[in-house]
Amino acid sequence: STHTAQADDPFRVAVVMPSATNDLAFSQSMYDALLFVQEEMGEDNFEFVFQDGTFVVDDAAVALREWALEGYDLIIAHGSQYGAVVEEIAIDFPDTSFAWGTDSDTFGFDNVFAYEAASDQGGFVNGYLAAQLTESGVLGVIGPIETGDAKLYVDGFVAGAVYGDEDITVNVNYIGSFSDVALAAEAAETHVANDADVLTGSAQMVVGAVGVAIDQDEQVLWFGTQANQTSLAPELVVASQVYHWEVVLMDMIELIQDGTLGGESYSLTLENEGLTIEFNEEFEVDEELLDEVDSLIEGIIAGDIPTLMEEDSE
Amino acid sequence: MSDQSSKPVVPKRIQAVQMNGIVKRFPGVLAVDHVDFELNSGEVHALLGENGAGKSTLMKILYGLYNLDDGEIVINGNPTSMRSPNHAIQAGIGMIHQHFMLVPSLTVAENIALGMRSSRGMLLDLDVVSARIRELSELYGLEVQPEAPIWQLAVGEQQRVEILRALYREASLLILDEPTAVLTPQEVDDLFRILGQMRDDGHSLVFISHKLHEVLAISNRITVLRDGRLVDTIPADTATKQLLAQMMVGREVVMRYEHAARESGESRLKLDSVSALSNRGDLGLRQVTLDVRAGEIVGVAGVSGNGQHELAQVIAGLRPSAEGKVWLEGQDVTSSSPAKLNTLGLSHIPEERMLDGIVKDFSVAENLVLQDFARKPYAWGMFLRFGMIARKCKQYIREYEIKTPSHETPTKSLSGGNIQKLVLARELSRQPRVLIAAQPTRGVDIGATEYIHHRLLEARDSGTAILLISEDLDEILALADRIVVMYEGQIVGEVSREDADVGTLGLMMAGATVAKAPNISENVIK
Amino acid sequence: MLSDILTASVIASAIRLATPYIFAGMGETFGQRSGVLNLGVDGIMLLGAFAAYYAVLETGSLLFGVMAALATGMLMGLVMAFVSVTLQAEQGISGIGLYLFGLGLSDMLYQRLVGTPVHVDGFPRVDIPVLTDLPVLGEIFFNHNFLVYVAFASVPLSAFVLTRTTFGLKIRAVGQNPEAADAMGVNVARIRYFTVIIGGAFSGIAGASLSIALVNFFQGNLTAGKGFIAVALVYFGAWRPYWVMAGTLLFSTVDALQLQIKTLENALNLDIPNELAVMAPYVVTLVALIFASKGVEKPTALTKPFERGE
Amino acid sequence: MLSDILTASVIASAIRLATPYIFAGMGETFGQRSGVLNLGVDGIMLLGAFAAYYAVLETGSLLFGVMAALATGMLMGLVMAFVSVTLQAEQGISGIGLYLFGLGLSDMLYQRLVGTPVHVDGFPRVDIPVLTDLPVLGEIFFNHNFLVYVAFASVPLSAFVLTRTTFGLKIRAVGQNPEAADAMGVNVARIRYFTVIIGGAFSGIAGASLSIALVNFFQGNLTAGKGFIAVALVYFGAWRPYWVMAGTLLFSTVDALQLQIKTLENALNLDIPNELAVMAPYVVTLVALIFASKGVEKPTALTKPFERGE
Ligand SMILES: Nc1ncnc2c1ncn2[C@@H]1O[C@H](COP(=O)(O)OP(=O)(O)OP(=O)(O)O)[C@@H](O)[C@H]1O
Ligand SMILES: Nc1ncnc2c1ncn2[C@@H]1O[C@H](COP(=O)(O)OP(=O)(O)OP(=O)(O)O)[C@@H](O)[C@H]1O
Ligand SMILES: [Mg+2]
Ligand SMILES: [Mg+2]
Repeated sequence: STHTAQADDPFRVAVVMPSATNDLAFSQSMYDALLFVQEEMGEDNFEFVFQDGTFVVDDAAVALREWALEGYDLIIAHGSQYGAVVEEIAIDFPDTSFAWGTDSDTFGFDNVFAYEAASDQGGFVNGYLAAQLTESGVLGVIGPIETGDAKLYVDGFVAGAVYGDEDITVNVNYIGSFSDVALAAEAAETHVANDADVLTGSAQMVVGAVGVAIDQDEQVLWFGTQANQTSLAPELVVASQVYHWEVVLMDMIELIQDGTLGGESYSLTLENEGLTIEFNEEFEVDEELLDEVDSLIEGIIAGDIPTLMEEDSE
Repeated sequence: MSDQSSKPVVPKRIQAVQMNGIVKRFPGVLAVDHVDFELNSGEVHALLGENGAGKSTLMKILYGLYNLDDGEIVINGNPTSMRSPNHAIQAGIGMIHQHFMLVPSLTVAENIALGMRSSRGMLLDLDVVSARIRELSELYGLEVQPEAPIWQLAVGEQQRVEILRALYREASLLILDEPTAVLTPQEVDDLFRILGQMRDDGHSLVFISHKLHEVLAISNRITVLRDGRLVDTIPADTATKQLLAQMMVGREVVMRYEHAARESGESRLKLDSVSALSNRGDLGLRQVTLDVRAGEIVGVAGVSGNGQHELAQVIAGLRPSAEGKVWLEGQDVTSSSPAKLNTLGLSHIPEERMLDGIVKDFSVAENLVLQDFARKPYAWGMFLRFGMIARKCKQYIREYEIKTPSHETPTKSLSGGNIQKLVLARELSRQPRVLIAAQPTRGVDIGATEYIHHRLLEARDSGTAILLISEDLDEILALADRIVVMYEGQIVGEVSREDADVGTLGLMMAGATVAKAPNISENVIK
Repeated sequence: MLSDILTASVIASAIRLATPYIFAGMGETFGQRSGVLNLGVDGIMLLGAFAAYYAVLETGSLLFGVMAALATGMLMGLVMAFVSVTLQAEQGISGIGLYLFGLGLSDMLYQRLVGTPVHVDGFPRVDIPVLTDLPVLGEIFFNHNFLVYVAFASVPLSAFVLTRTTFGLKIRAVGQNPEAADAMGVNVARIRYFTVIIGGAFSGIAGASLSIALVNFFQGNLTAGKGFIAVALVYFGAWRPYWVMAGTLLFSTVDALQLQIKTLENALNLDIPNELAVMAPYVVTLVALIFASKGVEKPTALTKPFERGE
Repeated sequence: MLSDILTASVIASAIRLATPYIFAGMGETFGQRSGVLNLGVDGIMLLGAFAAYYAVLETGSLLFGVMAALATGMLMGLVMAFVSVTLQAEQGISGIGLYLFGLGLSDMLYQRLVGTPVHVDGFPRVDIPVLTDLPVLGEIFFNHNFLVYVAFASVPLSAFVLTRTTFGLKIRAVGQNPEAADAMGVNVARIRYFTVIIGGAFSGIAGASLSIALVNFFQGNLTAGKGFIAVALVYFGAWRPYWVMAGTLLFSTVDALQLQIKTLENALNLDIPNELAVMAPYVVTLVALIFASKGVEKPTALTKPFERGE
């Protein structure tokens, strides 16, 4: 197989992802983006293969190397845990373009793209909204492990909540696992027992927490991130921060087709519309509040409102 | 002893059993070859034969543990198939195995209730079972605590549980596979009394043993097997030890040995007031002082459980001594490791040879060098020399007449007697300075026994100092130059070969005064 | 300070978290007591969890959900029994095979038949007239879903069956000395089939207690290895139902405490170093280990296939 | 069609994937052959992986990395030996305790000392003058990092030690009948300490083969249960080094193939149902199971503590 893409060959992308493509979270956000791009470019011009559920890094390493040997045009390692692997393999295949995230480090290679999500921005908006909607004044957050975009989201959420109400209590709980649904459920129970009436969380194990929120007698609200989580709990979800990796993908594809294989580092932001806040249409929110959110987003885009608190950025 | 007022306990379910033309094959072995066997109610029928003759196999077929390849079993005139122990139990057959079939963690009552229908349906009725056990144990004089867990019981007690279980199940035919091999003489007396009572009640009994005097004492008829084939069935009152031995082995067996008096040499093994704890935590061995010289066999007589086991273990380095000193050729070896004792020239034929003597899954060759594989000529540095090991082993197999297909055969597929020979070959071929031989012929047929005795005498004649521990007084009398008697952990007396007679030894073994000396050496019921 | 942390809600939480372990642990206790180590518990839990979830999703009936989990569990138990008892395969290996099978199949079925997470209405919290309203005890003990009660009720039931019934006696005998049990007319293979199938049913319901009671969702590897921990807890509890339950509660209390500590850390400005929370379960495990595991009556025939001479 | 799938690169992949299993499996073989089941392998691997990673991160020296992994592994082996041989704790429980300990400690140390993933320069691929350039064989066999070669070299070495040396004979005797071995003058406890510590060293290096050779970074639970699979593979290979290796390669080939099949499926429009790919490892496991596990010579004293005079 040859590396040089003929004009009439389709653009071929291969992706490895840590969880299922329909997890309503991190992996789905990439999968949806790939489908979007395929729609956009047409099936004849864009092909992709993927391997999902690859949380084990060395399984991913094998897949990445295989794909590199097969001459894919762009190989994406969708997960911050894959960085070291990408760094190692990218050296061996200087003519292949790699992309990985979420991170900003291209290792100084000109065949590696990096992408991340400024998930603190959407987190900030969600946190602000949560502070307005809570009646108990207590919010609960369920995180997996304190790294990557999950940490950014959680930190942004806390900052936004405090920005909305200085006296608010935000209880944060990292359960130490991306997969333990039952523990996530129990963390939600713990939050509720400590009076939280608004919950949020990041990563694929949060379905457990959503389930608990649904089962409460008193209404408990939910804020989503990474993908639109409205379908999980149509009654409780207020809004979700949604990742639109297609913004990044389209740009990378263009660069690659023009001969630039990497070196660029991307970030999804509210500004470039890689991040959007999608409201649940079933859930009634005051017009007034929606206006506040709009101006909040403008402020964030303009850089007037910092989305991380001082101590967090240390 | 039996209480006449108790209700009769034996349903006469089995009047007669015939096993006709029984054949059983195992891979590579024709274990039972067209054997006919017959048993009537109210008789004790002994089964005799060398190790591996097929005794246990024949009886396991009757008990439904093995399916027969050919032949038929006829009970009370009806051909009956015994496809599992359940069928046998239903038919009224009980069996006490060579290795007891008890669950150690369960109590006596639980073991007896196991597999029985409960009077309360699905729920256990242990109180009912216990009450019945007490009744039965009174009736037969079988003392047993229904609530005691099996693992706490001594072997003799465990056997009583097995017998009680058969009685409980109202078995009218009871098979006993080498029931006396592990019993003390008193326990054997007890057992024979119970068996006699059972026979008188109309039970049929099959009795397997290697001890001819026992067989002669208890049975009505005797069947002898050799190499899986029936030799003959004869009435007990026409049989003699000599005749039986000849039928079993197929040749004449001489149980008399050349025992040339011999000057004993220097002191090899010395014990000075040695005491040691038993497993129970009491002093199983108390203040034993002993001296074994080059070229002599010192026999240790005594009823089992009187410290012989501890004595052997302390000397072999397998049990720490609580006080006193052990000397090997003048060197203090008190509480030395078995490894060190090995290098100093001590050999040990352990009592529980399947447990302590061999590694069952190892080949014959590996077991033959188990002690010396790390030394010349079997090893070269840390590397094993397989050629040399094979050569040596073939030599031992030949010399000691170990029946095995090859030196690479897994040891577990050898018969008990041959495993014993293997251990003997290993220990004697090292030309040990001192040999501890504990029950060297227990469970071994008479042919092999004769052979082992010759070997021990040979070793003695070549200068080895031998401590022979045995419960078999005949064995001690045949081999030992001097005899010490143990009772309750102590040495209570010593006699020389010339002065020894069964009567005095028996008295000393009982630790009793002359006046109330019981007759220990003859396990005879009238 | 401890009372700040060890609140009623923590204990309630521990009880909920213990539920799947208790179900799986009781089932595994039966199997191991009879001499069969089933390492496939986690795989059976996953299939049971999916079966229950899917049944409830399709029919809306919790009864069907429970029945689906039981049936699936028993079927998997039958497979394990066949492989380990009849084929006499090495139990460690067959268990792992079963686990991988359950892991793969449950995920595949989920992807095929459902795809994206949908919430089901699982077992609701039961309100027990007077008891639920009791001040503290109400929250701790009488505010759970139905399966939580079933799980805890299964403990004395299991203990009773094992110690007081003829079936239990046979199980223990078969696990300790199958030769002896066989010689006494006990059908060793049949008893082991029973216990392993019972174990499967328990594992299936353990899965259901996650998917249609605790989280009311399904996703691939929902159990996250809980089945393996249940097996460890059976060792830990030395094959005795009450001890297994005690060990499980110890374990789940530490988990619940950790959640509580992490939650309250910044809120109450508690001064608990995070390491303490992280290390707590291991320290507890090790200490309990030293106290618990010596002198235990292990089923001596565990993992040993039984075959009569011929 | 098979040749489309079973390409040189798949085989090379399988060899790389097999590396940690082979290390851990050889170590576990030593322990089990002597009668000690160490279920803590995965925990030791994690600590070894972290130690190696951290040493390389701090010093830049691969030698220090390997030494750190070995030392950590041996230390953990010593702990396991102490608990299971000297304290005679139930091996199943102590192993799980060790696993949880290693899992928690490695993650905590990583969070404390490193925090976010940093790449280290691990073992590079070795270029062997002529061999690496061989057409197909070069890619398959002579294009790996140093530790891959060490792992495969350890197989004949382990087999040799177990069958041809006096130490090996002692190990086997101790695993089969510790009473007899003791009576024959073998120091049972010492042999078991040796094997468990050797096993620890192997597990440590197994972890290092992940963190400083295969992926070159660390994260919590990096091993993802590989240690447990290694234990299963030891059973699978019936305690014989070559068989363990063969089982491992079978397993890792299926893994590598699965990656390949999924990729080819959409790329080449091959008509392989996804289910086939998903189920392949289980089918292989089950089939191999039926062939491999009957009539195996298991160390009969496995999991049994030994105490003289009982
Ligand atoms: N389960 C078995 N599998 C294979 N061979 C067996 C089995 N049981 C017995 N054998 C073989 O059958 C033959 C007869 O054995 P059996 O146990 O009946 O002898 P025995 O007369 O009871 O001897 P002993 O006096 O030593 O108890 C022997 O060669 C033995 O090796
Ligand atoms: N492991 C043990 N723990 C506690 N008590 C034991 C243990 N083993 C044996 N015993 C006690 O010791 C007594 C004797 O047991 P043992 O079987 O050693 O008898 P023995 O008289 O030495 O028999 P033998 O003649 O076979 O040597 C038993 O009745 C039991 O109460
Ligand atoms: Mg016999
Ligand atoms: Mg004794």
